[in-house]
Amino acid sequence: MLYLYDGALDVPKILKEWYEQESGSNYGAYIPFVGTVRDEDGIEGLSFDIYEPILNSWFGAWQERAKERGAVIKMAHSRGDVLLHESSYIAAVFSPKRRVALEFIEEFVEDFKASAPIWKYDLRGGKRIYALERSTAIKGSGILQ
Amino acid sequence: MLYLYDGALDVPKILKEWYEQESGSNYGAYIPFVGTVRDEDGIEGLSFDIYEPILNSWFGAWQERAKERGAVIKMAHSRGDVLLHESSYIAAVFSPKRRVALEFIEEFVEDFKASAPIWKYDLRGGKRIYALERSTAIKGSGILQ
Amino acid sequence: MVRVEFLGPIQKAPLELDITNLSELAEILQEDKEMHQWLENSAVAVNDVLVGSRDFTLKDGDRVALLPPVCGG
Amino acid sequence: MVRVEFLGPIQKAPLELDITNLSELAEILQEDKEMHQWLENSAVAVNDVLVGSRDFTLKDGDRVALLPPVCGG
Repeated sequence: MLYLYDGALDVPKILKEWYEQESGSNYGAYIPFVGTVRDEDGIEGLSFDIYEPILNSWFGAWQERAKERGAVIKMAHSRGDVLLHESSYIAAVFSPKRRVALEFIEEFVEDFKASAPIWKYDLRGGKRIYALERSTAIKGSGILQ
Repeated sequence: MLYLYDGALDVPKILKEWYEQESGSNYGAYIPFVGTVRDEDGIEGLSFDIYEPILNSWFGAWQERAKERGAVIKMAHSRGDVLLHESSYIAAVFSPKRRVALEFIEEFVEDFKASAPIWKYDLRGGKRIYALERSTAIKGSGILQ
Repeated sequence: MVRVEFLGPIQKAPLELDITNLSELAEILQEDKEMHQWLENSAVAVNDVLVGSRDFTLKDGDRVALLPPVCGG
Repeated sequence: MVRVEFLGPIQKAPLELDITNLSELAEILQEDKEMHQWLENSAVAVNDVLVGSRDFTLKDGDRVALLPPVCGG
Protein backbone atom coordinates (compact mmCIF):
# COMPACT_ATOMS: atom_id res chain seq x y z
CA MET A 1 0.00 0.00 0.00
CA LEU A 2 1.23 3.42 -1.04
CA TYR A 3 -0.07 6.56 0.66
CA LEU A 4 0.65 10.10 -0.57
CA TYR A 5 -0.12 13.13 1.61
CA ASP A 6 0.00 16.88 1.05
CA GLY A 7 2.61 18.27 3.46
CA ALA A 8 4.22 16.60 6.48
CA LEU A 9 3.33 13.07 7.59
CA ASP A 10 1.60 12.36 10.91
CA VAL A 11 4.18 9.73 11.87
CA PRO A 12 2.64 8.34 15.11
CA LYS A 13 -0.74 8.00 13.40
CA ILE A 14 0.64 6.21 10.35
CA LEU A 15 2.86 3.86 12.38
CA LYS A 16 -0.15 2.99 14.55
CA GLU A 17 -2.50 2.44 11.59
CA TRP A 18 -0.04 0.17 9.81
CA TYR A 19 0.66 -1.81 13.00
CA GLU A 20 -3.05 -2.30 13.55
CA GLN A 21 -3.73 -3.20 9.90
CA GLU A 22 -1.33 -6.15 10.21
CA SER A 23 -1.94 -7.05 13.85
CA GLY A 24 -3.77 -10.25 12.92
CA SER A 25 -1.56 -11.22 9.96
CA ASN A 26 0.94 -13.27 11.99
CA TYR A 27 4.02 -11.27 10.98
CA GLY A 28 6.86 -11.53 13.50
CA ALA A 29 8.78 -8.42 12.46
CA TYR A 30 7.65 -4.88 11.61
CA ILE A 31 10.36 -2.43 10.58
CA PRO A 32 9.40 1.11 9.65
CA PHE A 33 11.94 3.58 8.30
CA VAL A 34 11.03 7.21 9.03
CA GLY A 35 12.74 10.06 7.18
CA THR A 36 12.71 13.50 8.82
CA VAL A 37 13.83 16.87 7.43
CA ARG A 38 17.12 17.93 9.03
CA ASP A 39 18.03 21.50 9.86
CA GLU A 40 21.19 21.89 7.75
CA ASP A 41 22.82 24.37 5.37
CA GLY A 42 20.34 27.05 6.41
CA ILE A 43 17.34 25.54 4.59
CA GLU A 44 13.81 26.32 5.77
CA GLY A 45 12.47 22.95 4.73
CA LEU A 46 12.13 20.66 1.72
CA SER A 47 9.56 20.38 -1.02
CA PHE A 48 8.67 17.39 -3.18
CA ASP A 49 7.24 16.68 -6.63
CA ILE A 50 5.98 13.17 -7.32
CA TYR A 51 5.17 11.56 -10.64
CA GLU A 52 2.53 9.12 -9.55
CA PRO A 53 2.07 6.79 -12.56
CA ILE A 54 5.69 5.59 -12.48
CA LEU A 55 5.83 5.67 -8.67
CA ASN A 56 2.84 3.34 -8.63
CA SER A 57 4.38 0.86 -11.05
CA TRP A 58 7.76 0.98 -9.25
CA PHE A 59 5.99 0.34 -5.94
CA GLY A 60 3.87 -2.42 -7.46
CA ALA A 61 7.03 -4.27 -8.55
CA TRP A 62 8.34 -4.06 -4.97
CA GLN A 63 5.05 -5.35 -3.59
CA GLU A 64 5.46 -8.39 -5.83
CA ARG A 65 9.02 -8.93 -4.62
CA ALA A 66 7.81 -8.65 -1.01
CA LYS A 67 5.04 -11.16 -1.66
CA GLU A 68 7.53 -13.70 -3.06
CA ARG A 69 9.38 -13.53 0.25
CA GLY A 70 6.21 -13.73 2.34
CA ALA A 71 6.44 -10.08 3.32
CA VAL A 72 4.33 -6.94 2.97
CA ILE A 73 5.59 -3.45 2.23
CA LYS A 74 3.94 -0.08 2.88
CA MET A 75 5.06 3.41 2.04
CA ALA A 76 3.94 6.97 2.75
CA HIS A 77 5.39 10.12 1.19
CA SER A 78 4.71 13.86 1.26
CA ARG A 79 3.84 16.08 -1.68
CA GLY A 80 4.76 19.77 -1.47
CA ASP A 81 6.41 21.47 1.49
CA VAL A 82 7.73 19.78 4.63
CA LEU A 83 9.37 21.96 7.25
CA LEU A 84 12.37 21.34 9.51
CA HIS A 85 11.99 18.39 11.92
CA GLU A 86 8.84 17.25 10.14
CA SER A 87 8.77 13.89 8.36
CA SER A 88 8.26 13.31 4.64
CA TYR A 89 8.81 9.58 4.21
CA ILE A 90 7.89 6.30 5.87
CA ALA A 91 8.58 2.86 4.42
CA ALA A 92 7.79 -0.29 6.36
CA VAL A 93 8.16 -4.01 5.92
CA PHE A 94 6.22 -6.74 7.71
CA SER A 95 7.64 -10.25 7.55
CA PRO A 96 7.35 -13.54 9.40
CA LYS A 97 11.14 -13.57 9.71
CA ARG A 98 13.52 -11.04 11.21
CA ARG A 99 16.33 -11.60 8.66
CA VAL A 100 14.03 -11.08 5.68
CA ALA A 101 12.64 -7.89 7.21
CA LEU A 102 16.08 -6.43 7.98
CA GLU A 103 17.39 -7.17 4.49
CA PHE A 104 14.22 -6.06 2.76
CA ILE A 105 13.87 -2.65 4.38
CA GLU A 106 17.46 -1.85 3.45
CA GLU A 107 17.10 -2.96 -0.18
CA PHE A 108 13.79 -1.14 -0.50
CA VAL A 109 14.99 2.16 0.95
CA GLU A 110 18.16 2.15 -1.17
CA ASP A 111 16.24 1.46 -4.38
CA PHE A 112 13.68 4.08 -3.38
CA LYS A 113 16.47 6.66 -3.16
CA ALA A 114 17.87 5.61 -6.55
CA SER A 115 14.71 5.02 -8.56
CA ALA A 116 11.47 6.46 -7.17
CA PRO A 117 10.27 9.36 -9.38
CA ILE A 118 10.29 12.01 -6.66
CA TRP A 119 12.14 15.32 -6.90
CA LYS A 120 13.44 17.22 -3.90
CA TYR A 121 13.82 20.99 -3.55
CA ASP A 122 15.39 23.00 -0.76
CA LEU A 123 13.20 25.79 0.58
CA ARG A 124 15.22 29.00 0.87
CA GLY A 125 13.76 32.48 1.16
CA GLY A 126 10.40 30.99 0.26
CA LYS A 127 11.77 29.64 -3.05
CA ARG A 128 12.14 26.02 -4.21
CA ILE A 129 15.70 25.19 -5.30
CA TYR A 130 16.19 21.79 -6.96
CA ALA A 131 18.58 19.64 -4.92
CA LEU A 132 20.55 18.42 -7.96
CA GLU A 133 23.77 17.61 -6.10
CA ARG A 134 21.94 15.26 -3.71
CA SER A 135 19.89 13.62 -6.48
CA THR A 136 20.59 10.38 -8.35
CA ALA A 137 20.17 9.85 -12.09
CA ILE A 138 17.76 6.97 -12.70
CA LYS A 139 19.42 3.86 -14.16
CA GLY A 140 19.50 4.18 -17.95
CA SER A 141 19.57 7.99 -17.96
CA GLY A 142 21.23 9.84 -20.83
CA ILE A 143 19.86 7.89 -23.79
CA LEU A 144 18.73 11.11 -25.49
CA GLN A 145 22.06 12.97 -25.23
CA MET B 1 17.19 4.34 27.02
CA LEU B 2 16.01 0.90 28.01
CA TYR B 3 12.40 0.28 29.01
CA LEU B 4 11.13 -2.97 30.56
CA TYR B 5 7.41 -3.66 30.86
CA ASP B 6 5.35 -6.40 32.49
CA GLY B 7 3.45 -8.15 29.67
CA ALA B 8 2.86 -7.01 26.11
CA LEU B 9 4.16 -3.69 24.77
CA ASP B 10 1.84 -0.87 23.70
CA VAL B 11 3.58 -0.48 20.34
CA PRO B 12 1.80 2.63 18.96
CA LYS B 13 2.32 4.45 22.25
CA ILE B 14 6.03 3.60 22.48
CA LEU B 15 6.73 4.44 18.82
CA LYS B 16 4.98 7.78 19.31
CA GLU B 17 6.78 8.61 22.56
CA TRP B 18 10.18 7.85 21.09
CA TYR B 19 9.44 9.84 17.93
CA GLU B 20 8.37 12.82 20.03
CA GLN B 21 11.34 12.52 22.40
CA GLU B 22 13.71 13.01 19.45
CA SER B 23 11.58 15.33 17.33
CA GLY B 24 13.85 18.31 18.02
CA SER B 25 17.17 16.42 17.91
CA ASN B 26 17.76 16.84 14.17
CA TYR B 27 17.99 13.15 13.33
CA GLY B 28 17.13 12.36 9.73
CA ALA B 29 16.35 8.66 10.14
CA TYR B 30 14.30 6.76 12.75
CA ILE B 31 14.15 2.99 12.35
CA PRO B 32 12.21 0.95 14.89
CA PHE B 33 12.23 -2.86 14.82
CA VAL B 34 9.07 -4.37 16.35
CA GLY B 35 8.98 -8.06 17.31
CA THR B 36 5.56 -9.69 17.57
CA VAL B 37 4.61 -13.16 18.86
CA ARG B 38 3.66 -15.43 15.96
CA ASP B 39 0.98 -18.08 16.10
CA GLU B 40 3.06 -21.18 15.30
CA ASP B 41 3.54 -24.75 16.50
CA GLY B 42 0.39 -24.50 18.60
CA ILE B 43 1.83 -22.21 21.27
CA GLU B 44 -0.47 -19.95 23.32
CA GLY B 45 2.14 -17.24 23.68
CA LEU B 46 5.67 -16.62 24.92
CA SER B 47 7.07 -15.75 28.29
CA PHE B 48 10.34 -13.98 29.16
CA ASP B 49 12.82 -13.84 32.02
CA ILE B 50 15.29 -10.95 32.04
CA TYR B 51 18.46 -10.56 34.07
CA GLU B 52 18.58 -6.81 34.37
CA PRO B 53 22.10 -6.08 35.68
CA ILE B 54 23.81 -7.64 32.65
CA LEU B 55 21.13 -6.40 30.24
CA ASN B 56 21.84 -2.87 31.49
CA SER B 57 25.58 -3.13 30.97
CA TRP B 58 25.14 -4.77 27.54
CA PHE B 59 22.76 -1.99 26.52
CA GLY B 60 25.08 0.68 27.96
CA ALA B 61 27.89 -0.57 25.71
CA TRP B 62 25.60 -0.28 22.68
CA GLN B 63 24.60 3.23 23.69
CA GLU B 64 28.29 4.15 23.65
CA ARG B 65 28.75 2.60 20.22
CA ALA B 66 25.72 4.54 18.97
CA LYS B 67 27.07 7.78 20.40
CA GLU B 68 30.39 7.31 18.57
CA ARG B 69 28.45 7.17 15.31
CA GLY B 70 26.27 10.17 16.19
CA ALA B 71 23.23 7.96 16.77
CA VAL B 72 20.85 7.15 19.61
CA ILE B 73 19.42 3.75 20.44
CA LYS B 74 16.29 2.86 22.41
CA MET B 75 14.89 -0.50 23.42
CA ALA B 76 11.74 -1.83 25.08
CA HIS B 77 11.14 -5.45 26.14
CA SER B 78 8.46 -7.42 27.93
CA ARG B 79 8.83 -9.39 31.15
CA GLY B 80 6.51 -12.35 31.73
CA ASP B 81 3.77 -13.48 29.38
CA VAL B 82 3.02 -12.08 25.93
CA LEU B 83 0.19 -13.65 23.96
CA LEU B 84 -0.20 -14.39 20.25
CA HIS B 85 -0.06 -11.31 17.97
CA GLU B 86 1.10 -9.14 20.87
CA SER B 87 4.55 -7.53 20.76
CA SER B 88 7.41 -8.18 23.18
CA TYR B 89 10.31 -6.24 21.71
CA ILE B 90 11.05 -2.87 20.14
CA ALA B 91 14.51 -1.58 19.27
CA ALA B 92 15.02 1.73 17.52
CA VAL B 93 17.87 3.78 16.17
CA PHE B 94 17.89 7.50 15.44
CA SER B 95 20.70 8.83 13.27
CA PRO B 96 21.49 11.87 11.15
CA LYS B 97 22.32 9.50 8.28
CA ARG B 98 20.23 6.81 6.62
CA ARG B 99 23.14 4.39 6.01
CA VAL B 100 24.30 4.49 9.63
CA ALA B 101 20.74 3.87 10.83
CA LEU B 102 20.16 0.92 8.48
CA GLU B 103 23.46 -0.73 9.42
CA PHE B 104 23.10 0.00 13.10
CA ILE B 105 19.61 -1.43 13.59
CA GLU B 106 20.71 -4.67 11.93
CA GLU B 107 23.89 -5.02 14.00
CA PHE B 108 22.03 -4.16 17.17
CA VAL B 109 19.16 -6.60 16.65
CA GLU B 110 21.52 -9.45 15.71
CA ASP B 111 23.71 -8.89 18.77
CA PHE B 112 20.60 -8.58 20.92
CA LYS B 113 19.50 -12.03 19.75
CA ALA B 114 22.95 -13.51 20.46
CA SER B 115 23.88 -11.77 23.69
CA ALA B 116 21.08 -10.07 25.65
CA PRO B 117 20.41 -12.01 28.89
CA ILE B 118 16.76 -12.77 28.19
CA TRP B 119 15.24 -16.26 28.25
CA LYS B 120 12.24 -17.28 26.20
CA TYR B 121 9.61 -19.87 27.06
CA ASP B 122 6.75 -21.21 24.98
CA LEU B 123 3.37 -21.11 26.73
CA ARG B 124 1.59 -24.45 26.27
CA GLY B 125 -1.30 -25.65 28.39
CA GLY B 126 -0.57 -22.79 30.77
CA LYS B 127 3.01 -24.02 31.33
CA ARG B 128 6.30 -22.31 30.47
CA ILE B 129 8.57 -24.50 28.33
CA TYR B 130 12.10 -23.22 27.79
CA ALA B 131 12.74 -22.63 24.06
CA LEU B 132 16.21 -24.21 24.10
CA GLU B 133 16.29 -25.12 20.41
CA ARG B 134 15.69 -21.48 19.38
CA SER B 135 18.16 -20.07 21.90
CA THR B 136 21.79 -19.09 21.38
CA ALA B 137 24.64 -19.83 23.79
CA ILE B 138 26.31 -16.57 24.79
CA LYS B 139 29.84 -16.17 23.39
CA GLY B 140 32.32 -17.79 25.78
CA SER B 141 29.83 -20.35 27.10
CA GLY B 142 31.06 -23.70 28.35
CA ILE B 143 34.06 -22.61 30.43
CA LEU B 144 32.84 -24.62 33.43
CA GLN B 145 32.31 -27.92 31.60
CA MET C 1 1.26 12.97 -32.59
CA VAL C 2 3.45 12.15 -29.59
CA ARG C 3 3.19 14.15 -26.39
CA VAL C 4 6.48 14.87 -24.59
CA GLU C 5 6.45 15.94 -20.93
CA PHE C 6 9.27 17.25 -18.74
CA LEU C 7 8.98 16.17 -15.13
CA GLY C 8 10.09 17.61 -11.80
CA PRO C 9 12.53 20.52 -12.02
CA ILE C 10 12.76 20.70 -15.85
CA GLN C 11 11.18 24.06 -16.69
CA LYS C 12 9.84 23.30 -20.12
CA ALA C 13 6.29 23.18 -21.42
CA PRO C 14 5.03 19.87 -22.91
CA LEU C 15 5.55 19.35 -26.65
CA GLU C 16 3.29 17.73 -29.24
CA LEU C 17 5.58 16.26 -31.91
CA ASP C 18 5.14 14.31 -35.12
CA ILE C 19 7.93 11.77 -34.56
CA THR C 20 8.25 8.00 -34.95
CA ASN C 21 11.12 7.12 -32.59
CA LEU C 22 13.22 8.42 -29.70
CA SER C 23 16.20 9.25 -31.94
CA GLU C 24 14.11 11.91 -33.66
CA LEU C 25 13.14 13.28 -30.25
CA ALA C 26 16.82 13.40 -29.24
CA GLU C 27 17.69 15.43 -32.35
CA ILE C 28 14.91 17.94 -31.67
CA LEU C 29 15.78 18.37 -27.99
CA GLN C 30 19.53 18.70 -28.68
CA GLU C 31 18.77 21.94 -30.49
CA ASP C 32 17.59 23.46 -27.20
CA LYS C 33 20.72 24.52 -25.28
CA GLU C 34 18.89 24.61 -21.96
CA MET C 35 18.09 20.94 -22.41
CA HIS C 36 21.70 19.73 -22.74
CA GLN C 37 22.18 19.18 -19.02
CA TRP C 38 18.84 17.38 -18.76
CA LEU C 39 19.48 15.11 -21.76
CA GLU C 40 22.63 13.94 -20.02
CA ASN C 41 21.09 13.05 -16.68
CA SER C 42 17.46 12.25 -17.45
CA ALA C 43 15.78 8.90 -17.93
CA VAL C 44 13.02 8.39 -20.50
CA ALA C 45 9.65 6.72 -20.08
CA VAL C 46 7.19 5.87 -22.85
CA ASN C 47 3.62 5.48 -21.63
CA ASP C 48 4.98 5.45 -18.07
CA VAL C 49 7.42 2.60 -18.66
CA LEU C 50 11.17 3.35 -18.49
CA VAL C 51 13.00 2.76 -21.75
CA GLY C 52 16.65 1.64 -21.97
CA SER C 53 17.62 2.61 -25.53
CA ARG C 54 16.84 5.33 -28.03
CA ASP C 55 16.06 2.67 -30.68
CA PHE C 56 12.46 2.79 -29.63
CA THR C 57 9.59 3.15 -32.06
CA LEU C 58 6.83 5.59 -31.19
CA LYS C 59 3.28 5.49 -32.43
CA ASP C 60 0.51 8.05 -32.57
CA GLY C 61 -0.81 8.85 -29.09
CA ASP C 62 2.29 7.70 -27.21
CA ARG C 63 3.34 9.75 -24.20
CA VAL C 64 7.04 10.34 -23.55
CA ALA C 65 8.35 11.66 -20.22
CA LEU C 66 11.83 12.88 -19.26
CA LEU C 67 12.74 12.09 -15.63
CA PRO C 68 15.68 14.09 -14.21
CA PRO C 69 17.73 12.84 -11.19
CA VAL C 70 15.52 11.85 -8.25
CA CYS C 71 15.78 12.25 -4.51
CA GLY C 72 12.79 11.05 -2.54
CA GLY C 73 12.67 10.68 1.21
CA MET D 1 31.85 -16.94 50.72
CA VAL D 2 30.92 -16.76 47.07
CA ARG D 3 27.28 -16.74 46.00
CA VAL D 4 26.42 -18.72 42.84
CA GLU D 5 23.12 -18.05 41.02
CA PHE D 6 21.50 -19.97 38.19
CA LEU D 7 19.60 -17.75 35.81
CA GLY D 8 16.62 -18.20 33.50
CA PRO D 9 15.52 -21.80 32.97
CA ILE D 10 18.13 -23.48 35.22
CA GLN D 11 16.09 -24.96 38.05
CA LYS D 12 18.62 -24.84 40.83
CA ALA D 13 18.66 -22.88 44.08
CA PRO D 14 21.56 -20.45 44.67
CA LEU D 15 24.67 -21.81 46.41
CA GLU D 16 26.95 -20.21 48.99
CA LEU D 17 30.42 -21.73 48.49
CA ASP D 18 33.83 -21.33 50.04
CA ILE D 19 35.87 -21.29 46.81
CA THR D 20 38.71 -19.16 45.44
CA ASN D 21 38.41 -19.60 41.68
CA LEU D 22 36.09 -20.76 38.91
CA SER D 23 37.91 -24.08 38.46
CA GLU D 24 36.80 -25.08 41.95
CA LEU D 25 33.25 -24.11 41.06
CA ALA D 26 33.46 -26.22 37.88
CA GLU D 27 34.53 -29.28 39.92
CA ILE D 28 31.65 -28.88 42.36
CA LEU D 29 29.02 -28.37 39.66
CA GLN D 30 30.29 -31.30 37.57
CA GLU D 31 29.24 -33.59 40.39
CA ASP D 32 25.60 -32.61 39.77
CA LYS D 33 24.39 -34.67 36.80
CA GLU D 34 21.50 -32.31 36.09
CA MET D 35 24.01 -29.53 35.56
CA HIS D 36 26.02 -31.23 32.79
CA GLN D 37 23.89 -29.81 29.99
CA TRP D 38 24.00 -26.33 31.51
CA LEU D 39 27.76 -26.37 32.07
CA GLU D 40 28.18 -27.05 28.37
CA ASN D 41 26.02 -24.23 27.10
CA SER D 42 26.08 -21.57 29.83
CA ALA D 43 28.19 -18.44 30.09
CA VAL D 44 29.59 -17.25 33.42
CA ALA D 45 29.48 -13.79 34.93
CA VAL D 46 31.32 -12.63 38.03
CA ASN D 47 29.76 -9.57 39.66
CA ASP D 48 27.64 -9.14 36.51
CA VAL D 49 30.60 -9.07 34.12
CA LEU D 50 30.99 -11.96 31.66
CA VAL D 51 34.17 -13.98 32.16
CA GLY D 52 36.03 -15.71 29.31
CA SER D 53 38.16 -18.30 31.15
CA ARG D 54 37.92 -20.49 34.24
CA ASP D 55 41.33 -19.20 35.42
CA PHE D 56 39.55 -16.53 37.35
CA THR D 57 40.25 -15.78 41.00
CA LEU D 58 37.26 -15.24 43.28
CA LYS D 59 37.25 -13.29 46.50
CA ASP D 60 34.92 -13.21 49.47
CA GLY D 61 31.59 -11.59 48.56
CA ASP D 62 31.86 -12.21 44.80
CA ARG D 63 28.66 -13.14 42.97
CA VAL D 64 28.83 -15.73 40.18
CA ALA D 65 25.97 -16.23 37.71
CA LEU D 66 25.41 -18.96 35.12
CA LEU D 67 23.64 -17.72 31.97
CA PRO D 68 22.13 -20.45 29.76
CA PRO D 69 21.39 -19.87 26.02
CA VAL D 70 19.40 -16.70 25.42
CA CYS D 71 16.57 -15.75 23.09
CA GLY D 72 15.17 -12.26 23.54
CA GLY D 73 12.76 -10.59 21.21
